[in-house]
Amino acid sequence: MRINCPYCGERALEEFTYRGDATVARPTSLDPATEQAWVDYVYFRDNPAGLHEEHWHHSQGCHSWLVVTRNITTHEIIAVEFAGKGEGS
Amino acid sequence: MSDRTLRSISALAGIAAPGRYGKTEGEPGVIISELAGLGLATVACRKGQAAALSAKVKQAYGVDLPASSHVAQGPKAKFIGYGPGQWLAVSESLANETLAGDLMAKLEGLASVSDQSGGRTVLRISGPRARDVLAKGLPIDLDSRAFPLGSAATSAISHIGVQLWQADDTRSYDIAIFRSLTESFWRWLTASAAEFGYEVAPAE
Amino acid sequence: MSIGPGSAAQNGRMRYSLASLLANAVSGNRNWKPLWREPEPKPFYDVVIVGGGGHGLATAHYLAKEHGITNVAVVEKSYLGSGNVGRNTTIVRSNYLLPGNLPFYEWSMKLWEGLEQDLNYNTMVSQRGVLNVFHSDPQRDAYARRGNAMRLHGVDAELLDREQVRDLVPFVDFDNARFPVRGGLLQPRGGTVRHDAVAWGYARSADSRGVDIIQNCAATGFRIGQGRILGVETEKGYIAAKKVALTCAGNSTRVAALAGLRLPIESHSVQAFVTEGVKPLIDVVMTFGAGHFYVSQSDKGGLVFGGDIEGYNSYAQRGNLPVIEDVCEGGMALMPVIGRLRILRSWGGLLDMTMDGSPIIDKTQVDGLYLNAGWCYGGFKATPVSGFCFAHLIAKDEPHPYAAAYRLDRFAAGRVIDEKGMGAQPNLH
Amino acid sequence: MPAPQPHRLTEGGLIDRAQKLRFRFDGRTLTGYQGDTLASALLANGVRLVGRSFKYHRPRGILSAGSEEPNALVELRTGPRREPNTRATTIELYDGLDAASQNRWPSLRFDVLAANQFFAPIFGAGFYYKTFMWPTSFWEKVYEPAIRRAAGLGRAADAPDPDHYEKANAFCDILVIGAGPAGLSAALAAARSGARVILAEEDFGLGGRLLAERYEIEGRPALDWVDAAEAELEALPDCRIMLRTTVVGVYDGGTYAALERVNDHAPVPPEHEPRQRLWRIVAKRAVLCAGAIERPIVFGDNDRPGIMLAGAVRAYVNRFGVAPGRRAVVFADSADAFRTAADLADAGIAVAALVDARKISSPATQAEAEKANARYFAGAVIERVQGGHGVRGVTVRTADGEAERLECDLVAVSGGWNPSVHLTTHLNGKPKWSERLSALVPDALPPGMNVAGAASGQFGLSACLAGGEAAGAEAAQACGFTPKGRSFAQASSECDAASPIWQVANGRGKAFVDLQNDVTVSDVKLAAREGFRIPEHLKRYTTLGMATDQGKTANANGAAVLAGVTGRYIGAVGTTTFRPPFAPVAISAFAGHHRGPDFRPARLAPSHQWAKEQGAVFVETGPWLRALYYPRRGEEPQDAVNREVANVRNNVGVCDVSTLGKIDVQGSDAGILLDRVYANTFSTLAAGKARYGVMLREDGFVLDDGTTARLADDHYYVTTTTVNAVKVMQHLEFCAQVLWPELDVQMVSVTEQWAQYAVAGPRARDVLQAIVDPSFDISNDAFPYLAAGEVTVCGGTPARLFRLSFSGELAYEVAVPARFGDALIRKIVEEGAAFGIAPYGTEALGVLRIEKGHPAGGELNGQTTTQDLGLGKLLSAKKDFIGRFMAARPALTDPSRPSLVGLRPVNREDRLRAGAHLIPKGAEASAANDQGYVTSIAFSPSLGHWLGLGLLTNGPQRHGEVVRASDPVRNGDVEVEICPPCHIDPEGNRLRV
Ligand SMILES: Cc1cc2nc3c(=O)[nH]c(=O)nc-3n(C[C@H](O)[C@H](O)[C@H](O)COP(=O)(O)OP(=O)(O)OC[C@H]3O[C@@H](n4cnc5c(N)ncnc54)[C@H](O)[C@@H]3O)c2cc1C
Ligand SMILES: NC(=O)c1ccc[n+]([C@@H]2O[C@H](COP(=O)([O-])OP(=O)(O)OC[C@H]3O[C@@H](n4cnc5c(N)ncnc54)[C@H](O)[C@@H]3O)[C@@H](O)[C@H]2O)c1
Ligand SMILES: Cc1cc2nc3c(=O)[nH]c(=O)nc-3n(C[C@H](O)[C@H](O)[C@H](O)COP(=O)(O)O)c2cc1C
Ligand SMILES: [Zn+2]
Repeated sequence: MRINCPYCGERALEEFTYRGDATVARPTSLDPATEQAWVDYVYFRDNPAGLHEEHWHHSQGCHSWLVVTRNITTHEIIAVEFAGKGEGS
Repeated sequence: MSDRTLRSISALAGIAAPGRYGKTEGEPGVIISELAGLGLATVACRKGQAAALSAKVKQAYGVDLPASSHVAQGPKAKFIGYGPGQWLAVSESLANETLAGDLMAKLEGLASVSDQSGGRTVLRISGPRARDVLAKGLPIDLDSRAFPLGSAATSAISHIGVQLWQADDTRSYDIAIFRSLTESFWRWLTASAAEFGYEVAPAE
Repeated sequence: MSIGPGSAAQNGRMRYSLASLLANAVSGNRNWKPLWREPEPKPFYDVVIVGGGGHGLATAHYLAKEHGITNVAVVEKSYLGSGNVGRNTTIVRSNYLLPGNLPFYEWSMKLWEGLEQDLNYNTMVSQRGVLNVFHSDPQRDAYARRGNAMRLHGVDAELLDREQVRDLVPFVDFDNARFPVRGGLLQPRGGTVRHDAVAWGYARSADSRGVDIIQNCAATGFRIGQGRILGVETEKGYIAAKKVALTCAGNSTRVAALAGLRLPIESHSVQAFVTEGVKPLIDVVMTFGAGHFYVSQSDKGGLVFGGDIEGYNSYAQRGNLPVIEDVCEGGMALMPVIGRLRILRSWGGLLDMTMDGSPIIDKTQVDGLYLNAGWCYGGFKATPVSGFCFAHLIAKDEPHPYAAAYRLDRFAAGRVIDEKGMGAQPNLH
Repeated sequence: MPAPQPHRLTEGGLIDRAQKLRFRFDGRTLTGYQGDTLASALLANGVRLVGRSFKYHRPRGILSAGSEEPNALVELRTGPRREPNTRATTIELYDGLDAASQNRWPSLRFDVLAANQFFAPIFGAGFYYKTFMWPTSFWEKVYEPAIRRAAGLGRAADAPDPDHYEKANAFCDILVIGAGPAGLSAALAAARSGARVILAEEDFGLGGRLLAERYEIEGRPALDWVDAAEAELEALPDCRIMLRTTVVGVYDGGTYAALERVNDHAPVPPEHEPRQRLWRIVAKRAVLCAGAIERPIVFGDNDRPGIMLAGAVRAYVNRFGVAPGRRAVVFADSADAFRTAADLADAGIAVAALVDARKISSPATQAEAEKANARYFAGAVIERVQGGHGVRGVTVRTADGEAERLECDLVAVSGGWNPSVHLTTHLNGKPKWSERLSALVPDALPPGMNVAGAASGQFGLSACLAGGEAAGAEAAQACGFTPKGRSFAQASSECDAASPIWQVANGRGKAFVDLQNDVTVSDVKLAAREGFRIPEHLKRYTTLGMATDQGKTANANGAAVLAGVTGRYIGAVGTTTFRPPFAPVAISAFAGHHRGPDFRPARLAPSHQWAKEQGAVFVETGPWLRALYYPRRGEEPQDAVNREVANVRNNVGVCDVSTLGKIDVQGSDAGILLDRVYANTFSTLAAGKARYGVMLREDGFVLDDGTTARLADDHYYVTTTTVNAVKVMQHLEFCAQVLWPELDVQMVSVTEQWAQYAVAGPRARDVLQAIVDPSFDISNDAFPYLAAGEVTVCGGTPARLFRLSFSGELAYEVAVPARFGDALIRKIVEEGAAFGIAPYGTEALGVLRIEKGHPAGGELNGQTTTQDLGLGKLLSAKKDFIGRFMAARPALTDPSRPSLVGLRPVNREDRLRAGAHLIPKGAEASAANDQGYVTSIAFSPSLGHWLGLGLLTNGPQRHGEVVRASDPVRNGDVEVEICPPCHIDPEGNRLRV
């Protein structure tokens, strides 16, 4: 697999570190009532057999966190973007 | 009190003796030399200061900060992009820690600067087979169409993180590696260069 | 002559024994019968098991044998045993650390030890020993903690020093290594089992007890009414059922999603490798403690080995180069005598990686829908006990004590069973 | 004196007769020529019997002339270089080659286990599943060892592989796989357009089948065309020809793995050169021109030495100038194969007959027969084979049912050809059945790949040339190049559709489907009878196609036989899956440089060289090598550690702590970010101060700890544990980039920049005063405990100074740019001598912290909470931070969780061991009574006995209680007293003086 880092260009798989589903959002409230939201955020995943938005870290390159849109059945990569708004840091 | 002062030593001390190694027939395919005493510092743009920083760097160092992983060569220092809003500044004239000091003074409030001059070993790898040696570890296409003069890259060779840029239009490359990994890198480099025959030049 | 215990009603199905083997040899092997029928699905079953892998087939076997529930179908989307049961590296062991796991996997070892008799099928349970080598004092202490936990649970475990390891595996690189071997944890009763035979043996036994095994019949949906399961939509039509049990390994989230369930699971690919066959070289199962490599030698002579999972979500059932290189680097670091052996095939499997690295055997919020999932890269060894406990859950509607910790609510509650201490990051387990 | 080569033709072939090479087979010295393979050289010497089969130990010879060879596997080389199962058909002959046959005892000609075949009815497919079950214990003790000894062909080397291997990366626009007519045309078309092309060829010469055939192109010998193509490709600047290079795997993103056998054609690799090189080729496009593999016909005793694929026979005659036999019979079911007769006849080899399995007699083939003055049998088959160690004759069943016996020592067989689709399926593509070819052809292709020539089912030469050229041009276009004009070379040899007979019905003797795994027609029948009715099941039950050749010559016939016995249309039975590698690859090649000490890089601390000079013993900690202790001459390890510890407590010691992760966190919001990633607060930390901190994972468990100093309002210096450095950096970057991108924070690792030394002990300040430049006041008032700041040392060297203590003594950590690290340690020791300074290693470091009860590696194991570690009070209630919400869950705060305690042996002589479990006194050692375990231990020279830290249920409430530390795996069981974790100076006075 090769990931086209928006900063470094297309690079080999082993330069990157995988984190997981990028669509889960960290809750902002500490209200005990939000427990389910926290549990979903930390533990539960859709894991669809198709397009998957996921976090990768270009750990051997520019250290940007990326959102890669990838078909996890074919490994085809559809899009790669910085996870942080535009600039990595 | 010069006797109290600390002597700087290269991580290659005792490892890389100048001389000719590997295959001995013919011209050496690879020439390896250490670039010692360079000023090295990382420069990271403060939030919202991109424009101001570029302007300041232009004015102070006479270069346009590259927006991607390229080298911008200025009279006093070169700036090498290694990540969004991040550059490695390299200088011969502003040697060692002086570069970081200079940058901190000039870029105050615009960028976060960290001295790295003590923590890297920088090697220049040249000679007709330089690319072939690098190909044995570097997963990056160094063909001039893919990696023209002025290109830079951060990657890994033999499980060792490297920062690499093309030094000049001859096929020679400068590689910065973490100081603590110098010996391991050297083992890979010399094993890979042996079949071409290599020469270790005295440090510059 | 067979001296095996005559296992329960092998109705019609011929028993295997040296005698039957000889008898058939003379008659030109013309009288052997199929191991399983190829029935069309009936309109209704008491239990439909979705997934004809090791766990699904074992569940069917124990439902019939232990609970007398035989109006059962196993629907399998591909061919029987096409999943991970047919592609795993066959290691069985119970060298676990945590109380939630130990009794469960130890019961599995006990079931393995009697499996051939139980199934009247030689699954080649080979208790050749499982050796985990370690390379540092902290690692030794971690293995001591584990070995002691095993011993306290009545599981066999021995902590070996460097010389004892050398006696077992003299070809290991003791002298020139980046991470020298300092000793190992040995479970003598651990070993390997002929993977395909496990699927076939359970299938044969379940079939002989009346279970319908229906291949090429993927479940495509579920009918649910007032929160209760009614049946399964399949490629071969709708099948009504009192209870539906999911044993879909790497595909659990996809199948569960058909019933509206969301799981703490990611699917990951993992590769395995086999070399050309050679005369006996390594007699134990061995794992490397300073990298990702483990190995055993199959009875056919090939070294069967593997390492880390690919590390990114995948349903592709194959891998990429970095892991292959990483695994072979580990192999060469541990035992450089294998350098000139050639890999003749690599393949991949599909894993349910959970958020704590431990499995799930539980009811779901849908009445009558039961879940058996999340086996990560270690569920083959659990095949008998998983089927045993899952059958108990389905039959009795309450968890078997051995599997009591494998509940879905443990994640929300924080009662995770995290052997590696990696947290909610599946690819690190 | 080696024998002459009785079967070498007097002329012809692509071998260099001027270069005679000597080699040994089973101890016999023979000769061959440059350009031979071991197989062709053996045949030239009249050696037909080269091995024994897997199960029945049947005599076996040479079937093919390529990497699909199932039979002719030998042990090549000896000692540590021994390579079992090496295909005689692919290994290039070199002077001094030494090979031995396999799987036979006592000798190749007489092999005891050949008796196995008489028990074949018992040893049928899967027989072992049905027996060996009683008594259970016998499996490991008796049956399995016997089976294992019998299985496996060759023997692995008995010592580490002495050769050097390497990996390399290559990039191109277009990768052409295979250099036959199609591949060469593809490469020409692509390279002419200016694209960067790599042409990879498994063989040691270009040309593919053209090397083996007597084809013509444009009216001239095809080999002239090959030479011209090679010359032109060589001349093109951006075309790279890689010979002896097999593309073994297709991976995601246009990545191809290829194995270059750099020096397998030499006895040992020349100095400085690798044996093999594993290429990772990244290509925008690939053109697969891997050709086709001929398949045998299944008939009784079809495994006898002397029975050979027709295409291989032509290869041995035309390419190697060898007569594989003296008198041949050609048995085939397609016109093309009968060309073999002409090639044989023209080489002066007698052709007894052409046995044509096709129903209707073919005038063309009839003519071929007459030309070769051979007899022609239409609609006939070979029913029996005479000869054991080699064919002596065959019995032909003619169209009208007559049986006729023919003398011959060579049978050239062809059942048609299978396109080499293997590489098209590595990314899950499945091939499809072609009715026209009666073979599987590529269907869904990997992204960026197209297929040409025989691999795509174009069997005619002209079609291959045209197809290759078109595919090359298409690929060039796709890469943005404009192909030059087309050439449309015309060529001889076209070929007809195939109507294969697959197998000879009711023949006599064992009819083999998979030669290497000894799978016969009756095995397939038995499997089908037992319900294994699809190829995937058949494969797993009979092992058909699972040998080193992966059934390249067997799978198609297997499917055909299965179709026959299950009464299905062959196109419908399906196939098994091809997986990488295309041809077996040595494990060494995938490891390359990374073995032994180079398995992984070793990070060396700044004081490494100095420590080595001191005779330090080193230990691997994460990626680092650290000094474990510094033994003095004749000193026992434990004594050294005791001395180092005592010296810190009584005088002063120095320890290299540079390996801790160090991160410069800067920016106006740096404090805010740290507040969110640490459980405790850092925004309130005053500049010039340091603070201990703990960070959690989002699931509430502890991730890491360390001290962080605030050097300026907008500059923090964060340290992490050595082992978690990389993980924590990634975590911080995630927080800064993804969770809170609005914050003005920049962070960079400065682990390498700073050589950092802990100077600890009552005399620490005295030492530091001699190091830190006088302009800086480091007195207790000016620089109290937890002070931090930037100073200069030794006359102007910039440095960072921290008043931190892990040991509980008066202590500092001083950091200088790493290039001064070596000098600084020497200076510190020099200046410290007066105060009795001695270096201490990680072992002493551990003892010191255990005496103080600081949690570390053994406790920060990813399974513990702040409360477990007695750090609960650190959790700030004022703010959100990573892990706060989940850390509050009852299961994580349950007071009965095992939590941190100190341990000391009731009997002070007793030794403690980490990993022992804690059991209530008097209770039996059982799971039910397991209440925790010992996490870390140390012998405390300060107290004169062993000490431990442990995690114990309700620990903090149980101080004073005595429990058992049960350690069955080391037969240990000692009574220990629960006490507070901290044993030395609990009030912490010493570190504040
Ligand atoms: C390479 C590899 C090595 C491994 N090594 C080991 C090891 O050494 N030791 C060990 O203990 N474990 C090991 N494992 C893990 C082990 O193989 C699995 O945990 C275990 O096999 C899973 O249980 P199973 O046999 O029921 O799964 P499977 O055999 O995968 O059964 C699941 C079945 O469900 C079917 N299915 C999926 N979706 C549907 C649907 N919609 N409808 C119908 N059927 C469906 C699948 O086709 C499949 O046949 C390894 C796994 C792999 C991939
Ligand atoms: N008459 C018939 O029925 C028939 C059938 C098939 C082929 N043929 C003839 O064979 C020739 C086919 O030409 P072609 O170019 O398609 O195939 P080819 O067989 O001539 O060449 C294929 C080449 O690819 C190489 N190769 C295979 N796999 C490889 C891999 N993984 N990596 C590197 N190299 C690899 C082989 O060593 C070979 O040199 C034509 O002359 C055709 O007429 C005839
Ligand atoms: C323990 C074990 C041993 C294996 N040994 C071999 C072998 O000797 N030869 C072979 O071709 N494949 C072998 N395989 C791999 C299978 O051929 C096949 O790749 C695997 O079952 C996955 O199926 P698939 O490749 O069809 O997807 C082995 C698999 C396992 C699990
Ligand atoms: Zn990048």
